[in-house]
Amino acid sequence: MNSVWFLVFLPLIAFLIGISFMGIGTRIVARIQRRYGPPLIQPFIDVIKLLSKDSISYGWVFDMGVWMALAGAALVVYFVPFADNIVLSGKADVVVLMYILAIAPLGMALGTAQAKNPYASIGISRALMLMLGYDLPLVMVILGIITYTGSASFADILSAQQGGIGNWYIFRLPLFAIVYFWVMIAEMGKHPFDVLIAPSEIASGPMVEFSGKYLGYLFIYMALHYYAACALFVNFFMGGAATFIEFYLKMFSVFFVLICISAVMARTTTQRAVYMYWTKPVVLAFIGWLAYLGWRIF
Amino acid sequence: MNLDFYALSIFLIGAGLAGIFLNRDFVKILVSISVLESGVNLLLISIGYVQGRLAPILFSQELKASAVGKVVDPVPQALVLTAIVIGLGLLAFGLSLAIWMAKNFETTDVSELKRLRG
Amino acid sequence: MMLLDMIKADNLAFFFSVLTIGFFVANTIFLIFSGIKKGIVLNTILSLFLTMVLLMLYATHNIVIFFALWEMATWLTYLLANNPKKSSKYLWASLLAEFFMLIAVARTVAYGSYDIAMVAHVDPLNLIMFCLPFIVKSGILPFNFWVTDLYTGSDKRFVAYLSAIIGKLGIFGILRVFLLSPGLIPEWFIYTFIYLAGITAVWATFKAVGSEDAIESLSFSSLSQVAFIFASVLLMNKSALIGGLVHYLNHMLIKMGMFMAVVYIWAKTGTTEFKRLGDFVSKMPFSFLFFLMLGISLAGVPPMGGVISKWFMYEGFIEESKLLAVLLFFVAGVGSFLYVYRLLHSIFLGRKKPSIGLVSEMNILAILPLAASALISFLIGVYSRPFIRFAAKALGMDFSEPRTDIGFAYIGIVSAVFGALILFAVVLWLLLPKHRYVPDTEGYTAAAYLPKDIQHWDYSYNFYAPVVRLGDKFVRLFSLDWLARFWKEYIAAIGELFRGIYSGSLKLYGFYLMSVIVLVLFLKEMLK
Amino acid sequence: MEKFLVLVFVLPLIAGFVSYIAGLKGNHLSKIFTAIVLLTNLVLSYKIFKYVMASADNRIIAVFSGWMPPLGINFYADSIAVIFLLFANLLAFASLFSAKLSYSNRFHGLILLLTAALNGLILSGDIFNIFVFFEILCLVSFALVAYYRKAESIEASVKYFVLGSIASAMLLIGIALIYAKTGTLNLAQIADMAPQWSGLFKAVVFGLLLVGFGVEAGIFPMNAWLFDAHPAAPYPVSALLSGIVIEVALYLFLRIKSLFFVDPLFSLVLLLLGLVTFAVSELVGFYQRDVKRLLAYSSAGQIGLMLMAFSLPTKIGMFAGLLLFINHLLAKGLLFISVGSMSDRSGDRDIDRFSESASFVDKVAVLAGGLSLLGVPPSIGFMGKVLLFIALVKAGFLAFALCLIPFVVLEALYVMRLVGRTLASSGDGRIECPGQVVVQWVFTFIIIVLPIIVSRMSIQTDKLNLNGFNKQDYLYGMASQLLKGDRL
Repeated sequence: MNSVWFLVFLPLIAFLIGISFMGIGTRIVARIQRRYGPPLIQPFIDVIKLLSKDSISYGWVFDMGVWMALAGAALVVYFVPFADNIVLSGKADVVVLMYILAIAPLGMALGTAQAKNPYASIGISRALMLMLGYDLPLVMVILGIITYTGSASFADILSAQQGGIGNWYIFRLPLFAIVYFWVMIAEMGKHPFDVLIAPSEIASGPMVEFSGKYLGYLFIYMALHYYAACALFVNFFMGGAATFIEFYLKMFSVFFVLICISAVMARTTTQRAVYMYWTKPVVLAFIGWLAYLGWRIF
Repeated sequence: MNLDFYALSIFLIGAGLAGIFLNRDFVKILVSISVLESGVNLLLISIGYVQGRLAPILFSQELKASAVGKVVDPVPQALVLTAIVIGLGLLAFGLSLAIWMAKNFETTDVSELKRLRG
Repeated sequence: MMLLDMIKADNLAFFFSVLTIGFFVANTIFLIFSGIKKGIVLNTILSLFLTMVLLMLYATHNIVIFFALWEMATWLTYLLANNPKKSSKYLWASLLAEFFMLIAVARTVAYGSYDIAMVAHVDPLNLIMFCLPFIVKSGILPFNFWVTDLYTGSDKRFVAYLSAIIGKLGIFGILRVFLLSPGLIPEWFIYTFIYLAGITAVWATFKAVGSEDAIESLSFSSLSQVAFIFASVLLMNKSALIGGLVHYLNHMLIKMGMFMAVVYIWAKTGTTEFKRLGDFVSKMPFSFLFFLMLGISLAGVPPMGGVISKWFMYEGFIEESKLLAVLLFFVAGVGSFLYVYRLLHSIFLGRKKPSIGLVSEMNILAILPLAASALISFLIGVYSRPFIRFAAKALGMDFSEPRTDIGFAYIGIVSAVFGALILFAVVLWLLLPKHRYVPDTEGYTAAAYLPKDIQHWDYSYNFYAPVVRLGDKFVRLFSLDWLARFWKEYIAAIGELFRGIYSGSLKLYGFYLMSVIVLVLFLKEMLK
Repeated sequence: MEKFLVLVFVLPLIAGFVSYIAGLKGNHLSKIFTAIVLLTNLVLSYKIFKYVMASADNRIIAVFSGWMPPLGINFYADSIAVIFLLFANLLAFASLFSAKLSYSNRFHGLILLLTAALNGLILSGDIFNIFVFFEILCLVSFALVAYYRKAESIEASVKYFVLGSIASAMLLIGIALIYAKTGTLNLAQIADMAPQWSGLFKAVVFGLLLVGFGVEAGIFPMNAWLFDAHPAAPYPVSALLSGIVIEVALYLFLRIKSLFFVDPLFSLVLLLLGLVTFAVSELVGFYQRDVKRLLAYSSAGQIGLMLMAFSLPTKIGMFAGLLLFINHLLAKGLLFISVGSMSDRSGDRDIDRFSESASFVDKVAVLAGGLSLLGVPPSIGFMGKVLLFIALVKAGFLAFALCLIPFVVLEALYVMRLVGRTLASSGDGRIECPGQVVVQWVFTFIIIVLPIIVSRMSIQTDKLNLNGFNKQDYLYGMASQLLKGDRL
């Protein structure tokens, strides 16, 4: 599993997993709404179609933004443990990962800025505000986990959860798991918090000016982002996975629960979303801090 | 004997001070200032006064031989001379102030001077 | 000459002196060649004088000279800002603090020594009085009321110097005193000011996010970074200290570069308001590139240097397990994304506004300092070992000591992998079907007819309205305007009371005379 | 050299009347004559300063008409008196030189008499002699304040006159009591007999002398006239009044106090009075719209500081007081001359409009004056401030030092408001009187150069070994070691 060739194709595998989640996800949502939904491989077809079409660009910053988006998303994949392969992610540090996660959105934001379309700018400002909102509970959870396991590297977090279901953090630190799951919905931009794309209000937000291969790049970015979010949850709370299939099933279970929740929710405004993220999950995480870490946090 | 002089000078000083604070008219204040000064001068003189001695006039007949033991203490007398002259100077200036005050304010009532405050 | 060997004698002084000299040279080069004509000579002379004062300040160990130089620096800052109305709050706040420092100096002299190390030996309260000006100068919470006025009101040529060096004098002060008196610092002092610095950082970030002016936004961002460095220096933990110093260097480079670009734009267009600027990238591509690199470094995104220093500081806080404090700084860090993007979007990338005249790229010599700061910051991100050794030497620690050197080498790998991936993305982009560049009027209009005055069709005013609305109560509470108003009325009332003493009536004055004599007679009783 | 001491007093006294008469025809003659006299006076005092500093025991005693001290009157000049003498004559010459040509011969005559009185007061060693010169000083200041004969100056002069005459009466009573007790008028002899006085007698005499000198020195309850008189007087006079007249009165009182009343309780009372003076005048000064009145309040404030510094029994307190005095004289003289002439030119003394016609030299002068007045580091004011705080803390009065802080900041604010308005003004800057420009440039030069001289001479801060002092050389010889290079 951890040969050099595997390392080169890791982003491709992650992309395929991500695309498969998107395909299955759309079908699940359709099924919930009592319709059949598009074929499973529809997103894959979309990406291939987009990459092969002509496109228009607004300047070198527009291009650079898209490159950064793709490279940033791929970079995250390298540093999240894939099944039992933690070649690069072994020494990975969770605090640094927090900042690597920020490269891709920043790239996309730069690209949309040069697109000069007000819808795009509104979309990006909403995305950044939402990020400010959900980062508070996310950081509390990650700090909690780091202090609980005593070290910030993935290797220790994974080894602390080995030995049976009982050892998984989802059971030892349930509060953190709930808060992290709550944050994941916004992180992936799924329904209750998809304010940044918001098709009805701002014409698919940042994506509005992208076409052809630029939109293709962003689709790849979305797919990699889906993969990364689910993989992080699995590594943090479900003790990672020995084999590829076990890893895929665990990730899909997380994705499935998330899709079901987001399919039935209506979109909130940005201000209410940020307000909600600053109050309810923060209180939960703080109780988690007190419960699991005691007085050390002050 | 000196005690009643002291008492008189303290009385005069008191009268002078009271005059300054109670009067509203500037000229009356000037008068009470000179009363105050005379009180102080009297105090100064009475310090040097010795019962039954002569005034310290150097070339008078009685003191031709020697004035030791026969004359009152001359130093305060000298001081009083200068003090009176100074009092005169002050009074002259005060009166010119009163004139100018009358010219500018049409009144010499001190309580009218309220413009400069704070 | 004498000054040079004085600076070399002390590692800490060497670190700060090199940085200050470097900054001054770069800033002066920019100011001279950036075409800002009026008032340059006086500004340069005064800032040269200020730099000399700072160099001596870094080198001295004598408290009386330290106090003299510190007050001279305050007064020079007041003069350089040359906006008496706006910098009066700064003046009286730092003077108030400096007089407490003077009392601490006097007590140490009475104690019998002139050395800074002895300040803490007199008693802990003496140390706190000595450190009060450092807290005021850094703008930590109880003293952050002067920051808004001074930064926005000060002379545009001086604002870079102000935020890069003068705003951070407090950090040097704390380092100088704390490193010389280990173990004598009261615990409660460190705790209170770490949390106050945290709240200041979040408050400053909200102010920066909500501001409509580039200079104001940059100033508040530097206040939040300074608060972060201040807390990490206060923590006295090894990696936090190293992180603090490297971030001092990083922040100086970032603010120097960004302020240069913004001041250049102000010199050309006369305004720094977001809603009246836009689309400078077409005319100033290179300065945008460097500005972008510095912005990324400020936000702490990996390829650039910002992440190294922030990571060390976080590491320090996590080691000391002060989670609540580091949470505040994390929020401030994420907030930096918002105002960095706002700066990039509203100044360089938005739509061109009619009010902007003919603006050309900075001439080669003016852009040199900007390029230098961007490249150095990039170097810190990619290969940071020499910078960390430089900071460690300044603190008198050998480099290998910090437990976490595994972590930071790993960040170098991150940059390398990221470079490779960017290369792959570019190659793929070239191979894919061709794309053509279109002017901005061809944009997608959701089928609506394009308005004639296209340039007004841009979203760059009240950019983060929801978050600003949410944080409004918090920001207004901690900007202490209510305290300033109360204090002004209180002083006015006292003043009115005392003015009554000289009410102009002669009788009253006479009464005062007599009261003195009575007082003295009363004294006789006490004399017996 | 003794002859110079007498000459310094007698020359301006006679010249005063001569210049008045000379000026009856046209006042140019009297102005030139007065300038010459004051210049010679300045040169003489510089010679005396040089001589005293160089002499072994740092003092000269000039005896009048052959009578030895117990009986005759003597002029006594130790190193501190000589410093006061030098700077008094410097300020007198500077303010006259910067006076407008339109001032009449009355003005020149009075200025000369004022200088004579000042020199006499600084040098005299006989207590009644002090009273006589003090009276001359008061009378001449009343006349100078009332120079313009307008409503404002007359009102100020009346109040000053009444308070002044009460004070001089109190002073005379005090002197009478002292003479009754000791039988001599010579300061040194009285000092030797002072310790045997009873508590009551000491308190009464202290009270009388405090009121006597306090009114003229501007100590808190008695300085009400100061805030009306200084703005009402023409600017050279207000420069003189603020710069040297109140300081000489303070110096006299502290000289007598340090000789007769050595109990620590008296210095505590003075310390308190000084703090109250400083506090009240800064607080009220903060709200002044009238520029010259604002400067008057700042003068009263500095007097409070000097009173605190001089009343501390230690050597360093004495030196802090001296530095504060020199700094205040130069800075306040410069400020009053510049601000006074600007407000005369623009015709309005309100803080927003007074500096419409500020020329470049005015701006430089006000900036230099303001900064050195507030004690910005390189200036002497700064050294004075630091030494004052060190002296207060060393003498154990930490509470007083803490109380000082808010008021010093208040003063910094309102003085900088004044300086800021001047710098901000875009006046046309036509220069009315060339002499004034010369004076402003010379004073600014002195303000910049003097700190270097003083710091090199006596206060290497890291070698500041402050030890106690003994009464013998408290006032007589002390300042000389201090300024002749002994490290204090």
